[in-house]
Amino acid sequence: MTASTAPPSAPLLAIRGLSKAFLGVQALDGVDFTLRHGEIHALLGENGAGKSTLIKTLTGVYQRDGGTVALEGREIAPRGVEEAQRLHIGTVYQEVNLLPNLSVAENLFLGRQPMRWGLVDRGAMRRRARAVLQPYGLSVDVTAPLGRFSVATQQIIAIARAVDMSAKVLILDEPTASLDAQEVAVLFKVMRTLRSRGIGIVFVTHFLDQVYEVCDSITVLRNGRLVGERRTADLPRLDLVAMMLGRELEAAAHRIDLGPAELDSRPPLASFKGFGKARSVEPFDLDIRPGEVVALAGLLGSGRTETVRLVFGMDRADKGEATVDGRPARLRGPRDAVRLGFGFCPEDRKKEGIVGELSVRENIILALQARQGWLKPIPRRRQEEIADRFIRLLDIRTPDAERPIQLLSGGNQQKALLARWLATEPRLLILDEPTRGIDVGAHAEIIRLIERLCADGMALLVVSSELEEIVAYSRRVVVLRDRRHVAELRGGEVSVERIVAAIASETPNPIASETPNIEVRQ
Amino acid sequence: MTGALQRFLPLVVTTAVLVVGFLICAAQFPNFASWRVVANLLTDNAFLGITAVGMTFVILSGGIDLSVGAVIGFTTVLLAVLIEQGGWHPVPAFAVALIAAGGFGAAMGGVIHVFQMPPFIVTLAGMFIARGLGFVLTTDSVPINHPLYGELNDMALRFDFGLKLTLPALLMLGVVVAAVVLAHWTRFGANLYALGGNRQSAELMGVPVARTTVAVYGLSGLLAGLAGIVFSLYTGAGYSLAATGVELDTITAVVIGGTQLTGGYGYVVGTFVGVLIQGLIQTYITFDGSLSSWWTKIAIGVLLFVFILLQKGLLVVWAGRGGEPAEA
Amino acid sequence: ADKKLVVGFSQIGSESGWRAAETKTAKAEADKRGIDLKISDAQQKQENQIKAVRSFVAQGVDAIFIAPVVATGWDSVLKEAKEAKIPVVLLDRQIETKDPSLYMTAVTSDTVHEGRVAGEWLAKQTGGKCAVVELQGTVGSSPAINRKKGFDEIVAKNPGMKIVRTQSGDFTRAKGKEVMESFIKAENGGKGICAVYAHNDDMAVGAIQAIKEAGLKPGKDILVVSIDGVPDIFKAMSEGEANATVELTPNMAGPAYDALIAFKKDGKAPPKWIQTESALFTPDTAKAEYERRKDAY
Amino acid sequence: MTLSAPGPARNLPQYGALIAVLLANWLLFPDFFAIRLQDGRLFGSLIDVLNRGAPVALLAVGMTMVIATRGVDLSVGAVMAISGAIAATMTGAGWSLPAVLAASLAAGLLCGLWNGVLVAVLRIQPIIATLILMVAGRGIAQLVTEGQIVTFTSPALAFIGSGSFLTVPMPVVLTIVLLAVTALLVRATALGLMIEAVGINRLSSAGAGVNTPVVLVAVYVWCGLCAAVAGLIVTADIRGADANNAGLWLELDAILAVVVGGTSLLGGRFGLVLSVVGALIIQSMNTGILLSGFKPEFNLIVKAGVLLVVLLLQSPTLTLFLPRPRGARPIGTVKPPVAPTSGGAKP
Ligand SMILES: Nc1ncnc2c1ncn2[C@@H]1O[C@H](COP(=O)(O)OP(=O)(O)OP(=O)(O)O)[C@@H](O)[C@H]1O
Ligand SMILES: Nc1ncnc2c1ncn2[C@@H]1O[C@H](COP(=O)(O)OP(=O)(O)OP(=O)(O)O)[C@@H](O)[C@H]1O
Ligand SMILES: [Mg+2]
Ligand SMILES: [Mg+2]
Repeated sequence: MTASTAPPSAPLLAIRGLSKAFLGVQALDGVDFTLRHGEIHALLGENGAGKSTLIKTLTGVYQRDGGTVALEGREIAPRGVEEAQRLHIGTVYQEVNLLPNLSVAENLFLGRQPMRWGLVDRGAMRRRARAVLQPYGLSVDVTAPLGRFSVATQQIIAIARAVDMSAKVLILDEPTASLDAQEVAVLFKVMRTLRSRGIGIVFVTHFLDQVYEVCDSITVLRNGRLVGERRTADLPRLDLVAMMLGRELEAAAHRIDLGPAELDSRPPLASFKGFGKARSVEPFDLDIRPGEVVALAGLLGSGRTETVRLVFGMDRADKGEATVDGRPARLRGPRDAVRLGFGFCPEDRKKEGIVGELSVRENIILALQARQGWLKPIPRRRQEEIADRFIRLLDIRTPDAERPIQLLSGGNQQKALLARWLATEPRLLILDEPTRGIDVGAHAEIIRLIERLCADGMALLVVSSELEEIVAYSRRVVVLRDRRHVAELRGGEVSVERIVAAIASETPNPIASETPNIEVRQ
Repeated sequence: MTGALQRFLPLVVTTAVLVVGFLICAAQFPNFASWRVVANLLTDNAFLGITAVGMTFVILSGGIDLSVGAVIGFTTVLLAVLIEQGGWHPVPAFAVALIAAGGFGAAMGGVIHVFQMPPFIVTLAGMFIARGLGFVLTTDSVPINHPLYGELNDMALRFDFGLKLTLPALLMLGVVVAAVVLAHWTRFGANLYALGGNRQSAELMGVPVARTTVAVYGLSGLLAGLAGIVFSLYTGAGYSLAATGVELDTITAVVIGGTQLTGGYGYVVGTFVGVLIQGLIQTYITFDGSLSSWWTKIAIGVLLFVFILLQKGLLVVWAGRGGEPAEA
Repeated sequence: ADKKLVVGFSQIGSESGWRAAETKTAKAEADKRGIDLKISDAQQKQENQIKAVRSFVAQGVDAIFIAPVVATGWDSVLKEAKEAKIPVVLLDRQIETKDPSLYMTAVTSDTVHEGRVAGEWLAKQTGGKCAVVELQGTVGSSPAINRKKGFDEIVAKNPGMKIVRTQSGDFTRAKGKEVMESFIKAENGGKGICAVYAHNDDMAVGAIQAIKEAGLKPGKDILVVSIDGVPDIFKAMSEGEANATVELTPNMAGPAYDALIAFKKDGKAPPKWIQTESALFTPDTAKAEYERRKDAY
Repeated sequence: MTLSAPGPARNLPQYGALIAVLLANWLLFPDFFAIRLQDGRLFGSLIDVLNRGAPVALLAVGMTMVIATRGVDLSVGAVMAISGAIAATMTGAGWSLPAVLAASLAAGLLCGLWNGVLVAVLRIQPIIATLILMVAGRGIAQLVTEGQIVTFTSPALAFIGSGSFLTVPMPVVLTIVLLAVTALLVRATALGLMIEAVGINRLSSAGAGVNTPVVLVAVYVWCGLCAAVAGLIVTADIRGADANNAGLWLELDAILAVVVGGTSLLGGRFGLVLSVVGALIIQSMNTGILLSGFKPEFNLIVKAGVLLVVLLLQSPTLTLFLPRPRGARPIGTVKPPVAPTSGGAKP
């Protein structure tokens, strides 16, 4: 099933001894990596292991400190993305790096627009854009600005762009982080087609299932060093995890088993009646009790994110009412929510989560400080204590707490955000795609942490595309479709099959048409 | 609402504001609703419009260019010195002026990119330098008496119904049309929007950041130079203090025209309308003629405020809710 | 014609007290004669003045007054006014043009002459021996250029006179004071300075304060001569802190109206230049002059 | 970047530039550092630098925080004119000094509030929001003075401009006091952190519960107050309110001072003291030009040249070539090199 073209003697891509250091961090230390024609090659490692750095150094975003890269036997040293693209290397970087202000079509063809008579042929560009997106089952209005679409849609568009450009090498850095099962399946189909054409694919992910589903070989990094390269078939899962972590994974967390009766008897912490917003989510009822984990499941664009944004006051509901502790609550903005003891890790961490240039410490204490008000500053010593505690607790990989958070790897930023809210000891924590980009080790730890907190009475509202994850820790699942809450599964009913069934009923072609919404999130 | 209409909404709103403003003026003053006033609006604001087009590009790319007014002033002086004192023919003088202005802009773009310095500061220094060079050439105001100037000034396109488009007005219209094409039908235009949308992402998508930055400031300089030529035609003189404060006027026009100062969103046509709105405010005040210096300033401020509110208000009404891209 | 005359006046701005007084007087004189005066304030920009003139033409006024911010660049817009048969009067500054028929008359003083008057007074006062520091107006502005030119002529004639330092004080008090402070320091604590010549009174008033704060006596240790004749300089003179000023009358519009009315009545063209007086004032009359002026401003 | 480099080392470019400009002045004018006592007040070119630099330094203090929130306040010059006009007119009308000061400062606060509301509530882009007051404010100031230079003789008000406290000129004293109060206000509370957070990412900050509108309004109000104090100083200094010229174009100087001081125009980390140092660099340059005896035609070119050199020394690109303590904060770039320039910029 691999390469149909005659395999040339040299590997497609040969990286030898690649090194890259940042201020105080050796992000890559003499790493070797080999990509063959017609191969899907997983690049794995913990958060901060250096995967993204490898990719950026390879494609000329960063200038390397040492080492060589050969493409089909010829040495290359691209000095920028543009040059890498000319060498037929297409890349999807970790954070979706598209331009929200340009239309979908413009994003797809930026720098290589179809031309006619010296001018951009916009008609042809639109037609070709639709064609490029077609294999992904995405029929969006290609003239609408990209920023109007959800993160997932943007990610698919980024993938489509890279695929369309990479005649030789395709690099995907955590492309599946916010995709759901169906979309992942579509992506894999595309990847397999490319592989059969002899294209080499580098694939970074934290989902081991996906690795075993499509990858031919695996390279593992740890702390900027190469741990080893294996054929997927020769590497059992447990060994892979051990390779990544440098230790055995502790026994999987087991779910808390509070009987439904016990939980239901508790008075709800927060309850929402007829809560909704025009053009956003249909009015819904939702009760959240202390100690329970409520999950929202649904397809891309089904309104999960909108629901949790309403609950946190990020968007203002125009219908219905909220009650907290039995008293009517005002939810006119995140500040109200924070005062009520809510916390919220948003889906788009770069845009709405981190405060990039502030240090890890400041990012962690920000919400706590905001709740206390500006007049009561948290003493520096205490800030450091809090930061250090969570850095240890969540295993945030950073040289020290004073490092600007934007210099951390993606997964570690996510952990710092989680720390921001945990530091406020919230009563209700809302997580939108919480484990996005988090490695297996940390994933397990976070789930353990969440369960401990729930045992202490914290309630959790989670949006996740990982149905297994949902099933693993939630006792109640609300299923959304077309921005409507359509079903609720409780206790024993919670299973992947039931969720899928609820999502799928009456939905002919789930991701076929995501229409851009008029609304713009502020 | 369809996507297209929604995207052009700011533009539609701005134009509506212009039309409503014109109707109000016409209702208030006799002689206002005349082709002469319309022609004046175009001719008098030609240099501003041309400069503002360049500024629109710079702002779209996420930058700003404070040097344009000074470049206009310098260009007029350079032309006057070359033609009157150096005995040059205006045409080669125009060429030299355009090259100098464009080169100056490109140099600023180079500094901005290579040294990663904020455009605000680099172009502010550019403004000092351009004014300073003007002073060094001559502090006097120098009349330009070349016959070609007279001929160019008499050139105009006359329409039967009474509209007379002078050369400056035609130049401005031409620049606007060319700019629309440049912005929306060339790769350079797309790169500009990309750069303004998010510099980092643009770079990761392979946009040639260096080249685009240098080119956009070069273009702005070039257009400021062209505006300088128009200005020197308009006044028939060179003067180192000419066009002071034009940078703020152009920025205002660009923003009234619906372009975001943060870059990435906006239209050249909007800027053109913005320039006309500003011209309309001035014409209104002149027609009224009763305002003292200070009331003039207050009135300009208040009208600016009203226009901006009107724009925001209409956007909210028509789009249902703030149709602007979220600021971040 | 019985219809009220409508005059459009393109004023430079209100950058100084003198300018505001000119506008005020223009209005008062218009009211006296029953003229409808439309004023457009150009905020110190020529392009705004040109726009205003073109608007006046579009409006169809009976006459246009211009206080030109700069001497050049008026030909084409004046041609339009001429085509529309609207007479133009220049106030307080002349323009440079090849075609004097473009305007009817100019009511101005002679700014080069003002510089000369100030220089002559100083030469006489010091017996032609004096180290002068000069506070220039805004670089490139025509009064600054001309007032410097006139003064320089006199300096050139007196070998004992020398301009030891010259800098721009932008016609403002604050800058006048700042520049004078540094002059005093640069010239040996002010001991090397015999007189200060300021292109306008405002800068002179600023300079006087700087001299006082340096522990010197303005008007005695350092002579102060300036141009314009605004009330504050008369006050300073009456207190012995300034020595001379050359008046520039703010009533430029009055003579212009008269010429215009005469022209409208019987088509009599006025002379091309109605020159206002550039009278020199010294401390003897300062008190009375101050009282006379303080309300006109 | 804000790695924990030791304070002074991080600020090397600013202090270095200040010292270099002062030394250059000294070379041009040997008596530059000479200071004597004159009427119980320090007197000398160096004192002039501090004294004349005070208004811009004050503006820079307020402007720093506005810029830290990713805004800019173009109206400060006009606010100076308003506060000065009110002070001079009221003093002329016989009001007592406390009433005059209260009214002027209140005017400044009000102007700041207006700007803040436009930016934070109506969400108008700061440049344009404050441009409105920049234009109209000067008109308001002239309305108060009716276009005249309103002079006064009250020694009490004049004291603010030319008096002294322990031989130090009052403008300098006021600047130091306001700088200290401001520093205390932002650094002894959590306000500084919130200002930076809002400037870097308004959405994230709001999401973390920061009261972004209040933070924004607060910085504009404070900036208005600083401008009002600066306006009082220049009015008191010349014993008159020159509504048309007071503070004219000083907003550009203030912005320049902030940027020279190393605060990025794209918001985020700010340094109050460094902004004041920036203001002093600019003023030393101006004073140097005045002392040098160059023709005024060259003022602008000299100024631009010196500025470019000062800024280039801080450029992140040049720091790659120059030995520099680790973590020194380059001005100008805004973001740390998450995605450093590819292409030609690299050595
Ligand atoms: N621009 C930068 N400046 C400084 N340090 C950086 C920069 N980019 C990455 N690092 C550091 O380099 C190390 C490797 O980061 P990298 O982003 O490559 O990790 P990763 O393997 O992609 O992790 P994740 O799975 O979380 O995405 C981390 O310690 C990170 O903090
Ligand atoms: N920033 C945005 N501005 C406007 N509309 C948006 C934005 N983000 C998402 N939408 C739209 O809102 C609708 C609901 O999206 P939402 O993000 O709530 O879905 P979701 O179920 O959370 O799915 P996802 O997995 O994509 O997050 C979608 O149609 C989407 O296109
Ligand atoms: Mg990564
Ligand atoms: Mg979502």
